[in-house]
Amino acid sequence: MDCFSLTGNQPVLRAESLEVWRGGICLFSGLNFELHPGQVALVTGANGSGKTTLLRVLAGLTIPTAGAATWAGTVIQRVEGPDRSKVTYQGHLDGLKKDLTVEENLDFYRAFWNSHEPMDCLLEQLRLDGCRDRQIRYLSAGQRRRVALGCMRIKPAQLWLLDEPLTNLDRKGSLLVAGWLAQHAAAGGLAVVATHQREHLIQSASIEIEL
Amino acid sequence: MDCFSLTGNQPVLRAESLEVWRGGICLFSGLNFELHPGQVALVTGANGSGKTTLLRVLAGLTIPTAGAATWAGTVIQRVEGPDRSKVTYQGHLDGLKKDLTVEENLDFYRAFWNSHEPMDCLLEQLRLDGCRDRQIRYLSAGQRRRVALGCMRIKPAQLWLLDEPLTNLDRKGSLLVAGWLAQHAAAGGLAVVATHQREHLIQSASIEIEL
Amino acid sequence: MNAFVLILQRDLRLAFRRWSEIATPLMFFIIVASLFPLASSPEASQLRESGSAVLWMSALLSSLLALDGLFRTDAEDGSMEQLILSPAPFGLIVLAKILAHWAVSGVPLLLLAPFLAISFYLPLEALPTLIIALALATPTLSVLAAIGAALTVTLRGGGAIIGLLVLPLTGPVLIFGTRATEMAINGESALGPLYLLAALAVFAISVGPMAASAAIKVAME
Amino acid sequence: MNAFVLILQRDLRLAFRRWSEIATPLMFFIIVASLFPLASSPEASQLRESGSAVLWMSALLSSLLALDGLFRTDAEDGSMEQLILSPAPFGLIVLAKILAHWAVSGVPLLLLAPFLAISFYLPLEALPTLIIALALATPTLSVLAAIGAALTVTLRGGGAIIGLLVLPLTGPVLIFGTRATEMAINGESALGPLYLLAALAVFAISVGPMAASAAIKVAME
Amino acid sequence: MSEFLQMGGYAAYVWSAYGITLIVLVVNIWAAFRSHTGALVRIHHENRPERSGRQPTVRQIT
Amino acid sequence: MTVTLRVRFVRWFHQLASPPYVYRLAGQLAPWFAVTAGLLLLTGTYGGLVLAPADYLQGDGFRIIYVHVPSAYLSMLAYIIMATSAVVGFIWRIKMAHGLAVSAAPLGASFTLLALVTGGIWGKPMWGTYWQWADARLMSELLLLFLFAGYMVLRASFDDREKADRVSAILAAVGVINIPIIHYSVEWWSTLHQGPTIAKLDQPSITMDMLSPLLVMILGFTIFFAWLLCKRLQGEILNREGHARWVEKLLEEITR
Ligand code: HEM
Ligand SMILES: Nc1ncnc2c1ncn2[C@@H]1O[C@H](COP(=O)(O)OP(=O)(O)OP(=O)(O)O)[C@@H](O)[C@H]1O
Ligand SMILES: Nc1ncnc2c1ncn2[C@@H]1O[C@H](COP(=O)(O)OP(=O)(O)OP(=O)(O)O)[C@@H](O)[C@H]1O
Ligand SMILES: [Mg+2]
Ligand SMILES: [Mg+2]
Repeated sequence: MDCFSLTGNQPVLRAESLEVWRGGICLFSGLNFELHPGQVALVTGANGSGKTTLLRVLAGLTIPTAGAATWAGTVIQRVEGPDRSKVTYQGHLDGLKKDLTVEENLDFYRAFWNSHEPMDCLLEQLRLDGCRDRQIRYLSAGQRRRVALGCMRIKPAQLWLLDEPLTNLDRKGSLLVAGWLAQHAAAGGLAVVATHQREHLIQSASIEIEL
Repeated sequence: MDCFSLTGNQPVLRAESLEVWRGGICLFSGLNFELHPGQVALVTGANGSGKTTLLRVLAGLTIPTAGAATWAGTVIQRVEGPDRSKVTYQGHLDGLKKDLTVEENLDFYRAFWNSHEPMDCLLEQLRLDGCRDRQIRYLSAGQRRRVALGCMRIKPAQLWLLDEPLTNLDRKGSLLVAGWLAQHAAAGGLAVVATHQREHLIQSASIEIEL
Repeated sequence: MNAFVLILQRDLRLAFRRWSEIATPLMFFIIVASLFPLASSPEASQLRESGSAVLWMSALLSSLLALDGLFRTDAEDGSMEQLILSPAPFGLIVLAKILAHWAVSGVPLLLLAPFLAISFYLPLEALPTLIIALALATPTLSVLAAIGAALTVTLRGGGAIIGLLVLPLTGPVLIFGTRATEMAINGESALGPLYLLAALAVFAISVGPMAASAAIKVAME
Repeated sequence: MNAFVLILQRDLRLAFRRWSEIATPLMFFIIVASLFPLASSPEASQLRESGSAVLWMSALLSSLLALDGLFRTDAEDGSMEQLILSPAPFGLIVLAKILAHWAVSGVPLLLLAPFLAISFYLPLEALPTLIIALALATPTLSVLAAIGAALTVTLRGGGAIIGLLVLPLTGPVLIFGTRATEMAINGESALGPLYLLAALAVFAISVGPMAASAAIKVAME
Repeated sequence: MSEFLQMGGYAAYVWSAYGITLIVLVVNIWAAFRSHTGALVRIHHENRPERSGRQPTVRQIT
Repeated sequence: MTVTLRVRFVRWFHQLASPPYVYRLAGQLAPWFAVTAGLLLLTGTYGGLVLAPADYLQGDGFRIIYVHVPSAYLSMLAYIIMATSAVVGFIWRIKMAHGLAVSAAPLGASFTLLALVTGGIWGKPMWGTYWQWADARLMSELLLLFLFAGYMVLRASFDDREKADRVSAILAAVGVINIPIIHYSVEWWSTLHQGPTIAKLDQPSITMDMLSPLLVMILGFTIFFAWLLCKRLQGEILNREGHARWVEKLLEEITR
């Protein structure tokens, strides 16, 4: 992992009295937190408490009802140009093309994010070497999730927004993701991770946001 | 839970040297097991080891390359008529109509399975009372899974085939499913459950099949 | 039987939940049929000549168009597996789905056809034959389209490939249908082709759902 | 620019991966255009009269048909979010997707049109005009269809609704296109309608992708 | 001979029909042989898949 | 007697489902078919072009009949063979039957194309046009071409061969409805196309010296078709069997 060029200790991701309403119900309000480089935030809460919604707000995909999320001082939706490639978002859906092979999917995102990370090592980590030339539609649920995580990992972003990354993963997969998070944090990265498997990720986390 | 009309201790679900090949690779071969009334089998294994495939074979949705799965002596694919309603299958997909409300989806399956279970209590258990009239497309991932489990639960089947039922569920949801399984086994039911969260379900299980 | 009614009910409800889905094939039908005179020269004699052809073509297209999702949505959200695993015969369930589709695409088309026929200056005496022919042909078209949809249920872009598979099968229906219309326009009795249309319909309805259900089961395997 | 090329490349590869998808709109075009004469009376003079109308109608339909999945597949598998979050301007990405679609649906149609025109007994002198008119019209049709697809990206049954939203917009294209063909058939110079078609194309390509990308962003929110 | 070739004025039609028939037959022969030898060559170059029948374990939990 | 016959039949039926047997059988039959087809086609062509007298109405133009009718008839036969064997394969799960269906498809498509082209060429001098849209026989023959194409496209869109076999078998079976329509369309509607000519042998509408080359050509085309069907079937069997032991052995023999 290379270190990100960042100015020391200043907060980089900040939520200022965020509030989101959905269908006449307030999911959360007055949510404030700051995330500094090297910190991982865990978002927990019951089903339907608004974890996914929060992550989408932080990614700039959803506009909050009130308050704002800022990235290095800029309101997230207004982040434009190369700064956008500093954020990566992995939702419940995997963003893979079912008709392309594992390698083609990864290649596409690698070129799309302008990344130069070597792929072989990544595929080995994900234990996908055997499926390299298999189309996504023939993969098992967990294998798909692994490919999606690979696409996420290949983007050289400083802020990771991960929505239940451990879904469908086996034990080794969960350990891999926990390891990645620790590594990312150590290199000065930030992450906001929504999960129901708190026990697997709490070691790498420094903030917990309970919705 | 009512007891199922079954003759004592004889094995009801039996796999005889099952073998499945996919794309030139043997997923598993020589798989033998018997499941008696009141027993729950846990299927574990790494991603892509064939858990989903095994469950589909047991449901009669996939034809094994060799060997056979039998239900009370009949090869599963040949089970016809009312006997089919003795088996329920819940896969990675939820089988819900996104444009119908929670209640409409449940109502449909209730009528479809000829079930007379009361629904209010079920909705309360699943903590879905608030979402009753909300369309599935507006639900969170975990809420959808709860509705799907409700549809599964409403079918008065003796054999449950569940593929990673705990996906996207919060802690209370996992406890609920574990409780259901114990209850089902106590009433003489059978279940085969594929999961990566072994620790949540191992209490209710009596056989573990590791692929 | 219970399953039949339930599926019919559910599919109709889903269709009405998005009313646009019912309105669209109709609008399509109307727009095609009214754009056509715009695109060709507008003389009455000419219009009458191509009128029945346009009517049949757009009936065919609009009944094919809406069909892409008939089984695909069920397959993609996992309901199809539940339907396959039901104790009711799967062919019956498929028949219910086809019937629901016909009710929202075929029936309104039958109701609209006379107005279009008149606007194309078809003779009034030909109307009853035209409507009977359409009433006999649209169920067959729906069944054929359903077979196409079933064959391609797990294929990406199946929507497009359906056309290739189904259009050749619809050839006979179109041949007999237009023949009947033509004979009626010329004032002859069109009983011959109408009988053939009826025979095709009976054959399609009795065999089609079985073929479609077998195709779905294999494709979902 | 990089993103533009990548998306173009990926979409083309996806289309070629299932070569049937490229073949199908074409087959559709051929089948419609050859079934039509079957359904109408067979005299050559007649065929020439409605020939250009049929050509245009089936060009329109086949370019609309393939478009249902243009954005929907991306939206449903989660790639759309990744594309929205990319540093490249989203309008550019949408333009690349439209271009890829046109390359696999519009271009082969242009190549086939002359043969069909000949089989409908259109005069040879009219061919160049016909092809230029189609070349100018199909990109506009693709852009229009893309706007429709964008508006309905998260709605179910969008495939059918696209026709509803977009068909009226295609009116001008069809009018100018058939006018140009007719003038060419009559031996007149068709420059007027061709200029208008070109203007429509320029307008559609410059404004369309922006409109479509805005619609997608709102729909995905 | 030239009378034979002229086919009573129908030369263009008759000879083109027979010519096209010949072409179709020859192409068919070529394609059929290629499909056979092609399969042989493909199999020859492929390496044989190894049969790795993993034996699942079934454990009773007490 | 009947028992031994039945036993023999059952054994034969089982052998027919066994790939190595079929492969060998096809390999043994092919050369015989090739030689017979060649001889028949040569004599038929000579008979048709030279021996047969010119038609009193159509002159020498009628000689196209010797390629048109055999290819038209073969297009239908090929479809029937394809559909039947696909259905047999579907019901009894016989791989070889599916292989036969797959092999028949491209051959059938090419003969359909040939029937269309030769018919069109013949139509120009006879009807004054290459193609007549509204003629039901011409139209249904064109649809037959599309059916063959649809069958092949559908197969190509599946990656799993067995799934492709079973799904495309359903399409092939449904498409059979087109065959009687091709055949009877000329009787149902008086159209441009010729009515039945050969079938009415009792009141010959065609003289014997015209008819016999036609029969020879029809037989020749059929055996030609059988020959190529054997070759294609062999290829298809290899595609399906992959690295079965007997294929490996065969490869060793060939490479040695
Ligand atoms: C594109 C044009 C044509 C097509 C697609 C076509 C198609 C066919 C087909 C499919 C058959 C076989 C019917 C059956 O066995 O049931 C056939 C038979 C035949 N065709 Fe054509 N045909 C065409 C043009 C012509 C022309 C121009 C002639 C002669 C003037 C002709 C003469 C015949 C004859 C004599 C038979 C044998 C009929 C019988 O004995 O049943 N065809 N044609
Ligand atoms: N249009 C709407 N009308 C009513 N409620 C809505 C609407 N859209 C979303 N909601 C509600 O908003 C909440 C969305 O929550 P979100 O998807 O963020 O949950 P989550 O914390 O990610 O849950 P999970 O753990 O299940 O993924 C859900 O409770 C959902 O029912
Ligand atoms: N056509 C194919 N070609 C090659 N491999 C295939 C094909 N179809 C399926 N597979 C492989 O078969 C396996 C299917 O496994 P299955 O979906 O049963 O796994 P699983 O145990 O449920 O995994 P998970 O825990 O990820 O859900 C995967 O390894 C997949 O890659
Ligand atoms: Mg969520
Ligand atoms: Mg699985």
